[in-house]
Amino acid sequence: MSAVLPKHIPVVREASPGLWALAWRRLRADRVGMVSLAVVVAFLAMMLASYAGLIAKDWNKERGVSYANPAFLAGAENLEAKEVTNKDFGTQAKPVDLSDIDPLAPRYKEWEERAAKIAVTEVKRAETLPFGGDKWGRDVLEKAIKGSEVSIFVGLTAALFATIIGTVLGALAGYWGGRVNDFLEWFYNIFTSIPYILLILAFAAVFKKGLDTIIVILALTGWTGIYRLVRAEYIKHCGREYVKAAQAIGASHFSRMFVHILPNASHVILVQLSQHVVQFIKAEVILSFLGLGVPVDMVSWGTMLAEAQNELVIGKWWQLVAAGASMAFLVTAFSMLTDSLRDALDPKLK
Amino acid sequence: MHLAVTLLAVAFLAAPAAQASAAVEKKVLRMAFRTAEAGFDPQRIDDRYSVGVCENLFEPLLTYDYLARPVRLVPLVAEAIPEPQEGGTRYTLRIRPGILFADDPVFKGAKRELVAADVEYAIKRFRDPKNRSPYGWIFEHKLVGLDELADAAAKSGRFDYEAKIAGLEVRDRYIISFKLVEPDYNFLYLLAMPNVVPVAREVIEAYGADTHAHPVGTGPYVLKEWVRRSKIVLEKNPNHRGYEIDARWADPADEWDRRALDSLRGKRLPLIDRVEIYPIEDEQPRFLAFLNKEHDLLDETPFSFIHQVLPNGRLSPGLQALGVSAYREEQPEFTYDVFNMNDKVEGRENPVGGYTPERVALRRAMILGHDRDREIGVLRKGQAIPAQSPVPPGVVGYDPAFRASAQDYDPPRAKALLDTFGYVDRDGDGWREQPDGRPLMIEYKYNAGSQESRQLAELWSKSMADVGIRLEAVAVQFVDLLKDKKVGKFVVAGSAWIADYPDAQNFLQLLYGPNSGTSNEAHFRLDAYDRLYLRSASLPDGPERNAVYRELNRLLLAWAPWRLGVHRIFNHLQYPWVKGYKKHPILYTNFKYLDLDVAARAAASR
Amino acid sequence: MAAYVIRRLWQMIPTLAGVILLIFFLFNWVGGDPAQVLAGKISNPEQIANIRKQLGVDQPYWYQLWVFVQQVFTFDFGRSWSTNEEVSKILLTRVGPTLTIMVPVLVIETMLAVAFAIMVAYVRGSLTDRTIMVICTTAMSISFLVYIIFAQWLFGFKLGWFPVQGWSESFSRNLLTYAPLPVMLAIFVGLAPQLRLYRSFFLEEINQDYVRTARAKGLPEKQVMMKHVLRNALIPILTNIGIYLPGLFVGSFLLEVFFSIPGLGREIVTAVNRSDFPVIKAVTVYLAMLTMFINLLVDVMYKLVDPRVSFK
Amino acid sequence: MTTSEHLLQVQDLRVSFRVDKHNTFEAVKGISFDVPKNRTIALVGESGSGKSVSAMAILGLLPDNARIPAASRVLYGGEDLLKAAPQRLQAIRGKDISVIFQEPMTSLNPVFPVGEQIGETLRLHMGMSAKQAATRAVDLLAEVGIPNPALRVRSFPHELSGGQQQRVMIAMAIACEPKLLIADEPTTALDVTIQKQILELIAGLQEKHHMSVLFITHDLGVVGEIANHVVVMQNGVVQEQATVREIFESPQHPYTKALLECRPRLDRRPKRLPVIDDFLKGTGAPRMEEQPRGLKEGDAVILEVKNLGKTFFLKEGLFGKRAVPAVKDVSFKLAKGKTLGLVGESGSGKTTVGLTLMRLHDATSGEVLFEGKNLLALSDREMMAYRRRIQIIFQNPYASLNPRFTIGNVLTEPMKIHGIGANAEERVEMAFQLLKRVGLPEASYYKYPHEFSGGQRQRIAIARCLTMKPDVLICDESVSALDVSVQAQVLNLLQDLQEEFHLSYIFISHDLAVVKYISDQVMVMNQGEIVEIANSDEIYLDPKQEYTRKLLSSIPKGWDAARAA
Repeated sequence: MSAVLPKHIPVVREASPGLWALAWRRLRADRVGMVSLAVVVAFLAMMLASYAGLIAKDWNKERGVSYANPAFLAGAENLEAKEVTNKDFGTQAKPVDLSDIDPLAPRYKEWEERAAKIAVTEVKRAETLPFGGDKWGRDVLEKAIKGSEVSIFVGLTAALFATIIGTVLGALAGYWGGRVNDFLEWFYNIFTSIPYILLILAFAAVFKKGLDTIIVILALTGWTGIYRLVRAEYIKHCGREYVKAAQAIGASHFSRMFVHILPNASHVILVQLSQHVVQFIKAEVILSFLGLGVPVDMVSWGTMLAEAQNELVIGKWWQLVAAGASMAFLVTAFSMLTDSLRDALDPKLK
Repeated sequence: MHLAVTLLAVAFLAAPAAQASAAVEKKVLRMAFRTAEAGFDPQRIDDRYSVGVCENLFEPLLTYDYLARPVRLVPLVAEAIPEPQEGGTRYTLRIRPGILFADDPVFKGAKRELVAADVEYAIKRFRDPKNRSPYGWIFEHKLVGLDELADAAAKSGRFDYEAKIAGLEVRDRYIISFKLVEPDYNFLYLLAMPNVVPVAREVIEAYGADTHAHPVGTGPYVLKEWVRRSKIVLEKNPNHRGYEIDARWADPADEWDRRALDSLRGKRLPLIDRVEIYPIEDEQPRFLAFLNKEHDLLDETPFSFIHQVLPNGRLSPGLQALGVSAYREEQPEFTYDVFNMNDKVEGRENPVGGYTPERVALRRAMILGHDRDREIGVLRKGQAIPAQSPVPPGVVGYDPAFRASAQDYDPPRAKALLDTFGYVDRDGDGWREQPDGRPLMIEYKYNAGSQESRQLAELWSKSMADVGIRLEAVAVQFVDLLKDKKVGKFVVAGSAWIADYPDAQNFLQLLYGPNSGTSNEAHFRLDAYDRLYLRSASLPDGPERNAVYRELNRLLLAWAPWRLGVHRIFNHLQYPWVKGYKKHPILYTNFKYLDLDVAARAAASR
Repeated sequence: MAAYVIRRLWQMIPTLAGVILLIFFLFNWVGGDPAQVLAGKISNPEQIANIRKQLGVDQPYWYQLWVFVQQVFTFDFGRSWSTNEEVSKILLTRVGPTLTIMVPVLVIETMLAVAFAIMVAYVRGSLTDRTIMVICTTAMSISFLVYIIFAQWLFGFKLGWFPVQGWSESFSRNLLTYAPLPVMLAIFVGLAPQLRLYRSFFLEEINQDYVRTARAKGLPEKQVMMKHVLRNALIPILTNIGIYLPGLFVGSFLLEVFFSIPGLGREIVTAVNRSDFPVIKAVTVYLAMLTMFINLLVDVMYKLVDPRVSFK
Repeated sequence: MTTSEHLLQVQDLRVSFRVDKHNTFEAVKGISFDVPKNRTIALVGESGSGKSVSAMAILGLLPDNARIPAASRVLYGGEDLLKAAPQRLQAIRGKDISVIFQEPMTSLNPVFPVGEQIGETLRLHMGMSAKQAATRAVDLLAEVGIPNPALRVRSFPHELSGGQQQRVMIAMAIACEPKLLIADEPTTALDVTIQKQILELIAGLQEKHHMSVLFITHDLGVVGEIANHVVVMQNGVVQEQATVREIFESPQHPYTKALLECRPRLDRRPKRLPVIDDFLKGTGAPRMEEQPRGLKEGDAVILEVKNLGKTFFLKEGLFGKRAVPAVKDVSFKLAKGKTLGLVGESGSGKTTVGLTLMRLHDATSGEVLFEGKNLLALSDREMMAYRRRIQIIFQNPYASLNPRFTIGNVLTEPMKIHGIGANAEERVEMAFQLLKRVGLPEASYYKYPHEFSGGQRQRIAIARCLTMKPDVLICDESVSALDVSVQAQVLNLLQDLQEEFHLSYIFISHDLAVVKYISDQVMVMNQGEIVEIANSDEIYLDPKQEYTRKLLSSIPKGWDAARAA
């Protein structure tokens, strides 16, 4: 049997579905799953569109009066819109003259001339906005869209990192066992013996504030569950005969860990990933409430809810509803998709 | 099985099953604090709320009259207001004999009379390094011999309370005389501060580290119960001699004064038997607790709910029907943003620091570009007045004729100023660069834990974007913010100051050069300012000193180490069964002057 | 059994050491400087240095770590840096209110979740099952924050069924007056995920062979579910409660903040915000120890529900 | 037999399962058979024949997605059980008709003592008090032959051995003196010696209690020992039903014939086993010459194992570890081109020997000499060169192939690792060749393991080994999980390959017939130690050791006219 043999390349290549293809087929048959998937994809598309600046680009523009009414409540009285600035306070007095001590005095003239040329444009603020306005008169609908960008981004990246940490550590512990396992279990025990919320707070207290920090905190505290499952998965698969067979044919440790076992544990990892996205989107809200979150020139569902905290009492429910409902909608869809994924990906159900 | 687990958990449960004593016909006042207290050792605290509680537990030598406006010093445990002697460097007071401390096991059943030595002891405590007194600074460089004593204690680790110093002279059982290092005509204000109060040395020493929980004073109330950060209960001090309302300084034209006098005149104060205070930091529950009549008072109505309470500036019909009244108070405080005046911040160039015309221009332009109107209109719901100088109305040295147009919101002038000094957008990215072409990026630090701080930061960010300046708001933990401001690790940051005593000096010292790194967070150092400040400190109240104050304020405006914010207006709400209410600008609480119509409350709650 | 318990206790030592290291690393290395908070609104560098000295934060790290370790083993974390209260006293007084809320939550929630779960597991696949699952998923998707804000406004204020917030010194009054609304909220939020989880436990058991045996014996469905399936499903449920128990002591700080409950959760948030290291360290170390003991307790209790477990 | 003598009549039973919204799978396609009174009737078939489904349908114990059309009937005393109300069925289950299952371990509730589980039936159907039931449970345990029954009633299932668990199941089943006992593969999971005891127990109880037994099994050998009447099923239909004598002596249906002939027999060793196709095509069993087996003097030794030991450690007590020796001091030689059979019951250490000698486990002691080199002493790198030369085929065809790999990947991976084949094309070419060689279509190259049956997967596993051109092949229970018809094909393939490539086999199995058939030499293991090694014919004809004799006597003998008479 050597190279002299005529080249004999494949006969008919029948379409042969792999497990992923089969999983996709099963998912396709699941109506709830498909609807959820559509919703999730729609949200992702919305997020990308907003990121690309196609929609909600001007979310930060103050289009309306403070707490502008939603369009369907056009007539309602809006006390908040009347901005009392007390601007006239002290105007009876003559402005104090600084020219004798002012380091800028030499250029007063130039300054005044330039100032005179700059036109003052008065913006007309709308009384109503499609779904109402926030404190600054920004459209809450646009805010909710723009907020999805940060919330989903935080959820996705943090979940991705947590999954990577959990998967790598879990794979190491489950595959190698022994000392490696002992060490990683020790590490795991440390993280799990501190109640989760305390752990988050402890991390949050010491890190600088910002979007990246939220992601880091969530990833650093959220990997434990994934680690545990992946480890169990690896222990299970290490005992499986196909892995023994791979060892028997001389496949390297790396190959066994990542080429052989990883794809077979991937359904577990994928389901965990999607579960953690949901969990982290919810966690972002809490962290934002504690002020540990998103920078001021960005908006997330969490910051919206934190703002909306006092708005219900003054009758301005729309920001609470806009952020709460968008989040609930996405998270519900995502959770249902996770359930469907779990069913579809589970090779047992074949 | 799970049942067993829970049973076990129930067994763990520490159930304080003590039944509340039935408060039959007792006058119990309930209210909330918006911030948690720290403790009640008067020399070891500085927050308004803890100090506010101490106002009721202890008595300073002097105090402020309840009704007089502008505020007026009156003697409390001292017999009279002393006159300055020796050119404003000596003040001698005599304590009224027969004033008793509240009972405490430390006294072993004996009645303990207040004496001059207790005052001496308390003031020394401010400088004992062990106490870490946050108000130690008020007696720094103040009393002859005290600084030396403190320095010695810092070295030896033990404060020598026995040592006699010339600055604190106990002449006999009741007479104490203070000798100042240099003239200070505001010194008596210190003696009226609610934490400059005599304490009994044996009590302090007996309780050691626990003095916060065992405040024993001569005040009209005693601390009955204290669940930290959640409940403070005061009850009448049976040893207290009682007060009477002083009608002399009341303004007969003032509705509040009239009502207070009507309900309090001729009665032996205090009238409230028990005060329950609940620190509630979140606005919604604090507000709703008042609306639900769970509380009798609402101190400082949160700005968010102002339009619910005072739509169009008048009390809402709903609250009116309940008989609620709103007390509008311009507090002697102001908010401001600090520019770091140092050239470098953490080793990097500080774009807003320095005294060159460009940097002055940048700061001034930022001030002009900051939309203070919206700060007041949107964030403060109109419950603030734009500050023209750091000195709030109602404080001695306040000048109503001082009008600072340099602090007004004026974007065209801001842009023009930036253009004039070369802060223009050179690379076309929409943001202005520095005059030498380097990028301009300003960092604003704010308190991560406060929604209000976040909104102020948001406003900064928006306002600066409008004039083309890129500003990045950075959230930091409250603790870190304090530290960063002190050591100059910031570019721009927000601050606020409330009067310790009603004199402009208390505000203007914040820019005094030698105070850099302590109260002078801007690290502002201007010789002209420092010279004028020292001069003002040695002058008694009068036109001459006011002229100096005016000059100080002008320098502040010209060099712009601060953006002046606002003087906030607070609205305090009371149900009609709370009688005798009036808010004092310096003193935080007024329980001892209140009365409660228990029957009316019972009727309303039904 | 005794050997097992001793071995487990022995194994806690490295974990505890790890917790100590982690906490120490976080707070002494990465964390902020508490001296500034304590210094008040005006203070000069000398005063700060003085405070740092008193707190011991000027000592070398190894020394501070040593002090920390000593504190752990003497159970004496000294006093809170911000309030000067004894840390142990803080913890003791705060744990009561937290448990007053969380114990009813745990009990009621577990009972409801088990009852509902066994019900929907029994009718698995039916419309009822699917409807309940969808409701659960949706209920889980709304932020806790929204629930609290809304419920406090609606039930506390608009309808006035419960006090908006508050706490008293009377246990019965707390339990009957102040606790119901937060407890209800916590149950409402916690029920959905528990229900889903327990349902999956029941479904897992329903597919086991022994259930077929029980049916083959002629047992009525009710007895199959309530005796055979329930008893076996209790094992994972117990594990789940074990995981949940340590959290009981932290409580829900959101509830505690909004309803002014002077519990441990709120205390922790405050301590973290004020960099009150003694409190945080104590809470963390004690809770970590407690967690380990609870885990041990749960494992020992396994023996009672699962005869297959042996203490090797 | 008249109708009245029929205890149970199954008429046109059809069962289908809903797979998803659009697809159903018909598992039973209209079968009919009768269960006479006081008789044992066996339902025989390979996996997927629908035998268990039919039995479960009788008592309504099918999963939720099963559907039975209205036309199907299961008559019990004139009553159609398929249409009975749930309460009625509950009354019948466990009382009139009871069941024992294949896996006694999982079929008993792990959290209740066995006495409680038996007593539950008694209380339910016999109206006994708890006390009465407990007493009766002890009697029942005694009856099914559990020693020390008074103590054992308080045991939990996991505290009992597999055989005892099955006895408990039987005790539970006969507790209410049922008229019919359905035994669903009750001995398949058990070792052969235990199997014998259980079969004897069931037979004894059947006689004693005058009940009928519906015995479901895949093993005709067992059927011969226990049944009076046999129903042969294949793919959901009944192919043949007759008395046991007729089935064994004059099978009518080719499938029945195939089942009887495919299984290796102790008394014959044809070069090639007949396979099912031989009968279905009507060609009948090919007459084949006998294959000579046995070791001859001077056969070259390829592998020598000396004093191999393997000990596992379990954590115990405070810091203690308990040593559990799995293999103790095992020595043997493997001759080139020959087969060494390794038999033993579960726990005998036979699989551990296989895994240890190819370093899939680390040995505790001993040497494995391959071409004079001690494999156990080589470094990983040095071992690499020998790795490919000793290969293994595992028991479970469903677990031994990576489900995410195409067959192409499965086959080319080892070649890549060992640098076999000059380039990718050549490897692909070789893969095709091997697929053909093991009798699979070339298109298999692109498929995934889940698209293949168990037998096909085992062929793929063999092909994978062959890619490395090994010298020694360890077959670890490689045919045990396969149906007899498939088993024959795989055994034939293994024999052919041995001849073609001069492979040496270590053939590990619990099935004595298969080992006898394929081995030159047989090594019997018990509790980690070698009991006996000898040429295969010798060992079967003349076992030297008591344990070997016991094993051999437990093999189901099939139909024995003498016994029937």
